[in-house]
Amino acid sequence: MAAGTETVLDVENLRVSSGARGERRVLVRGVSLTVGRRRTVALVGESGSGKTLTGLALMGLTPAGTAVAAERLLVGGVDLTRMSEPEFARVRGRRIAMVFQNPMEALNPVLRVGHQFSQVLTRNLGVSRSDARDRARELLDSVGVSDARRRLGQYPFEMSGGMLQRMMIALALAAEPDLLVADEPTTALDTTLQAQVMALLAERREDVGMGMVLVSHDLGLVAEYADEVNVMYAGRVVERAPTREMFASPVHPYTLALLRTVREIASPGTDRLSSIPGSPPPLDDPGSGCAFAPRCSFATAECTAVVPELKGVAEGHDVACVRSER
Amino acid sequence: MSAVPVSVRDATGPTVTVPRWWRGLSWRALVGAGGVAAFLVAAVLAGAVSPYSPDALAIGSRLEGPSAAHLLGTDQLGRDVLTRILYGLRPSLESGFAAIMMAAVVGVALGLPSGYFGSLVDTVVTRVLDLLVAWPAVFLALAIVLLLGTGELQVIVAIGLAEVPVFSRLVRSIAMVAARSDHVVAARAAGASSLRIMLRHVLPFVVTPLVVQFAIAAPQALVAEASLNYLGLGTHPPAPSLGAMVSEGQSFLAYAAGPIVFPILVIVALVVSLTLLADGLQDRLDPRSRIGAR
Amino acid sequence: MQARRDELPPSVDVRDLVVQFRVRAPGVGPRVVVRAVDGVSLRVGRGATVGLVGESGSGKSTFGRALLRLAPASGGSVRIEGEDVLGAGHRELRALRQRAQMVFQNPIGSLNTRMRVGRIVREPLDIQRIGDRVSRRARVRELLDQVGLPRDAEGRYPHELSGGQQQRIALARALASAPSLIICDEPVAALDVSIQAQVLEVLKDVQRATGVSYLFISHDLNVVRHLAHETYVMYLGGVVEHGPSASVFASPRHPYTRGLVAATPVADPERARRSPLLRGEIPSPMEVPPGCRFHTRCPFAEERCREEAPVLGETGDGGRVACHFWRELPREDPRAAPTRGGA
Amino acid sequence: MWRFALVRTGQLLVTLFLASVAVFLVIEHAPGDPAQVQLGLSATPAEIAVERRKLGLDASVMHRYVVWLGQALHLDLGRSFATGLPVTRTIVTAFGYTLRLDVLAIVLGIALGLPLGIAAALRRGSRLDAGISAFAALGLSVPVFAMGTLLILVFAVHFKVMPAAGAGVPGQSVLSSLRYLVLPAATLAIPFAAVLARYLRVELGEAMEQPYVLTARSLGLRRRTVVVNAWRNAMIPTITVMGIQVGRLLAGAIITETVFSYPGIGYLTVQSIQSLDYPVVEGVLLLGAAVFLLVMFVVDVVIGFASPRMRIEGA
Repeated sequence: MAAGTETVLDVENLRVSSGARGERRVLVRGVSLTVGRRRTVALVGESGSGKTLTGLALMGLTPAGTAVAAERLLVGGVDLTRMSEPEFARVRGRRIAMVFQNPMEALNPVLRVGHQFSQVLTRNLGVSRSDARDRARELLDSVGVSDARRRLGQYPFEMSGGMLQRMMIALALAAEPDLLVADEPTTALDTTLQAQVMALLAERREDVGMGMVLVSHDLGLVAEYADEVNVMYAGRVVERAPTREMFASPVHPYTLALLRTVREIASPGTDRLSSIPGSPPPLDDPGSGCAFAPRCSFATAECTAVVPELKGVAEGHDVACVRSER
Repeated sequence: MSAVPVSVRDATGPTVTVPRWWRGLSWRALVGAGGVAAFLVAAVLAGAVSPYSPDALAIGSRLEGPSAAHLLGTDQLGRDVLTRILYGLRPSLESGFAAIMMAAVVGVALGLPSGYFGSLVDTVVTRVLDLLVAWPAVFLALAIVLLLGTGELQVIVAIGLAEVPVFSRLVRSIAMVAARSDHVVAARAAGASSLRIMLRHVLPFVVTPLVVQFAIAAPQALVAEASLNYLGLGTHPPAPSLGAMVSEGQSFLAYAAGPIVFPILVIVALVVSLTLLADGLQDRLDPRSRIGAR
Repeated sequence: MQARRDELPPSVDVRDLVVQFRVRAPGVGPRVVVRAVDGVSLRVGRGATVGLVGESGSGKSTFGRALLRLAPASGGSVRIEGEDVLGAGHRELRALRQRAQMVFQNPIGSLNTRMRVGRIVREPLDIQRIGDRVSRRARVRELLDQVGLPRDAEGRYPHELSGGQQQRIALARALASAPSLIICDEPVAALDVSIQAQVLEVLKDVQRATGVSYLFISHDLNVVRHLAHETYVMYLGGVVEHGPSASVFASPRHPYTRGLVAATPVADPERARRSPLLRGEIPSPMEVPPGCRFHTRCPFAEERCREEAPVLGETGDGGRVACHFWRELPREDPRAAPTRGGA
Repeated sequence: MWRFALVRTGQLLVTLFLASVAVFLVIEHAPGDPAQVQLGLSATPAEIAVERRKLGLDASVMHRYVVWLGQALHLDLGRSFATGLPVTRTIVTAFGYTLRLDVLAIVLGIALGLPLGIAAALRRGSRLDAGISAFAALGLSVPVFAMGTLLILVFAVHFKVMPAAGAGVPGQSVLSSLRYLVLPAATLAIPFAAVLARYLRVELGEAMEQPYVLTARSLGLRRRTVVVNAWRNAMIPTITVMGIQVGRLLAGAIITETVFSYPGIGYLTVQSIQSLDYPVVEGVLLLGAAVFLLVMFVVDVVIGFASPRMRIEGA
């Protein structure tokens, strides 16, 4: 974290588990993050790495039957760990907000968009309904939606995915939150729209002055838009570094292999792709020791014996691998 | 040939052991299954269990309360209520099962091509079914009785016909989705005929929902059977049936409740058992459980 | 080998293919004719991999399906190994379908989950009555080997296997009738990167071993560039650019291709941040703009573009482009093009 | 949307027409000669032949259908064999009774089913949910005739607080006529409420698991707002089911009215069939189909207007 920036998210040892007390299964195993104002921290990983669950846990929105625990969870300096659900609800949309993967499903299909804006604005900004209408138009303008009056009278199914994601961003940022969790915000969109939406998010981040947690499977996206990258595997962060450092000198074998694969696919000259054998373990059963060991070409007996801790290898660069400890 | 590295985990893959069929069935489903089984056994063994004939009159002992000789008492004609209930279970179970079987068979025969081919076939089938749905089931039954007279077979046809649209629509909706899914496109691309695709690539996906629907329809059919018998449209007296017992006993309600209350309890117990079983099956087989409402 | 291949008719030769649907839209309104594919010509030589890229709504998937008459073609011609597909009768079509097969995006959705893997792979052999029981069994083993699936996969159900393995099953099934062409419709889009690489390698291995050709339909430029020898770019039912993959992606001519390339992320924070070159979104296929179909989103559009549809013309270096002004457009790296996005 | 309503109206008319053909054919092929029924068993064949001509039974089937339909459209369905009264008047009187009964049943059913369903959906998996589900399952498991008989047994025979049968005498006070309605209406309302509660529990429960609920929560909306929003989605399918239930009340009425000897349409139907009173049978079957189809039609149109997607894009 660069010195001098104000911290908007400070989470320490976040754990998510599911199931009844007797057979509790741990899904997210101790994630710690710090996000500064006007900074973007990425959580990258493949499907089933626990990255989305981590994002939801920050919002207090994990599915029914799951439990979230953390040593510390501060958003904009406010402690969220001891909040009741109604108290947490007042924080959501005001201090912390979220943008989801599929804009086509994110808004209520039977309510006009304008009505949904009105509900959110009257609640989070404390404005009257008529003021909410004016605010909604300003907000749509800020996310590049023209013809706001007509749009607000429409239903979600009358709009394209790109338009809906802009609407969603406007709603999430209406109360200028301290932190935005963006969960695969462009995955459901076409490539040309991805660039538009990411540019919008970056621009709004500056204007609103918020911090951002970018949850994504796309290393390319992360390389361009994140300041810091956390690579997740089987419910743990296995490597954390400033973006440039991560892409220039990755240390964890998983990060190494992933980056190599992505780059080889992107460069036409490669004759044979060096793929990672096998597939990731189920989130609730990562095996003993390092979860990546069965797929790791450097794995030794030690790897299956102990779970490696995140340890610093350089300024702001932490790795959870026994090899890096020497 | 295989130059692709296959790791240990990849070779084994995430193994999923296919569970024994009852694992995951809730206790409610098991209670339901037990109840249904008990009633089946009782109906089959009616003759062996009971010392009386269902039609044996005993004018001297009419409308008696429960006693050691008559565990559930006697009715207005002095017949043993328990015996009549046991024998009365037979037409209920038979007709109910036969009616749903008929509905399922006709439903598949209509729904499968309707959903798979769509267009004209679908339009014709849908129109025909609309006509069936135009009347509530009892009206349909009344029309059939009007045409064919009263009797068990008529009851079966009436209930079966009323249930056909439910089954057909269910099969149609699944067939429609399946017909557009990639695995059917792949089969077509491989040159498979429509018949082959319907039987091998669509029908297997219908089976589970069909079983669930069968279970949902069973208690409904039973209720319908009892109701038609109550209206006097089913079995001919003096043959025992649960519905008829209630209607016959109603005039004597002021004097003895037994001949009515016991058959009702049996019907309710049977229907509840079937419902529990259906709910259990639905939860087990169909994660997105829905109520089969028509 | 190479010389003989050239003499044979191409795996697939498509001329001016038109696919249109009559859609009742919206709702019970009047029927509208939607031209999902509007006069597309494309050729896949023997043993070649041809990429077909475009966004959703470009008609690329419909095009792929129409080649096997899985979508209704209403004009043009399709020849698989020189034989006419669109005019073929039932029997001939069945035989032709042996020579071209498909692999789909969603692996589990394209497999009949009620069948064991062995039967899934064997089914094309059963349908086409290729070989006897014993030889079919042997062939299934061989196919599973070829796509790198373990032997014991034969007796498993698809859902017991991982996504990458499921896609291998689909590939093995497609290979069963020894086709000359496999149409791959977004075959790796649903897979994680580490699994993508596995499947791409299998595709390449299979091609080396069998000489099968691929029509590789994808929205992922990186994957297409990696795999395809030449690439077609589709927009709203028409081809806007075509050429050797290397030149199409390194120096795109059409503004749309430039936009696509500019929008494709690169895992390198040192490269300049991409800017959204293209405005807005792809219009509905029910409302294809007149003139150049791309003019509504083109940053360089002029009056002529709104009125006159450009034809796909030779660029002189092996490529073709459908743009009136491709020669006059600024030549710098599209990544640096400074255009502000907006809706 | 208007186009949809128009198309749907056309469908309604076609189905009604087909239904009338079906009714006519059923009566046509029913055993028993109306002329014979009219004159009694002692009639000679010659007398029957004369009567047949008088009743118009000697004309072709097509001809008779057209005549019959023409009369039916003029609300002339002939006279009851049993009472000699015009069928239309008999049916209208009976329908009045049934309407009163059904309306009360619907009101009771909604008043009971709606809150139970919502409570169960919002407390899924709780004891309350289990209790409500058990009540609903039981309400659906007890056949209507059994429910009616049990209610009579308890409230009329045992406690003697309600009348066991009939609709009272003409000209009685509203309150006393209401007393006759309570038990049959309750008989119909309980399964109605059970279906409604069960359906709502599933639909609202499912709506609460939709992504838009997660979005609404992420935006900090109050739980009440979130539930109301989800409820608007759940209501659309629920209206359909309620419509079907309303249509089915007519069928339920046949049994309920028989149990309570209540002089409505259902009682009339059973009576007329048992006495082979064909003109009345024709009338009630036609009315049954018309009412049922009309209810379904109204439901479709209501859904059309309630669902924005249908309203804007059509079907």
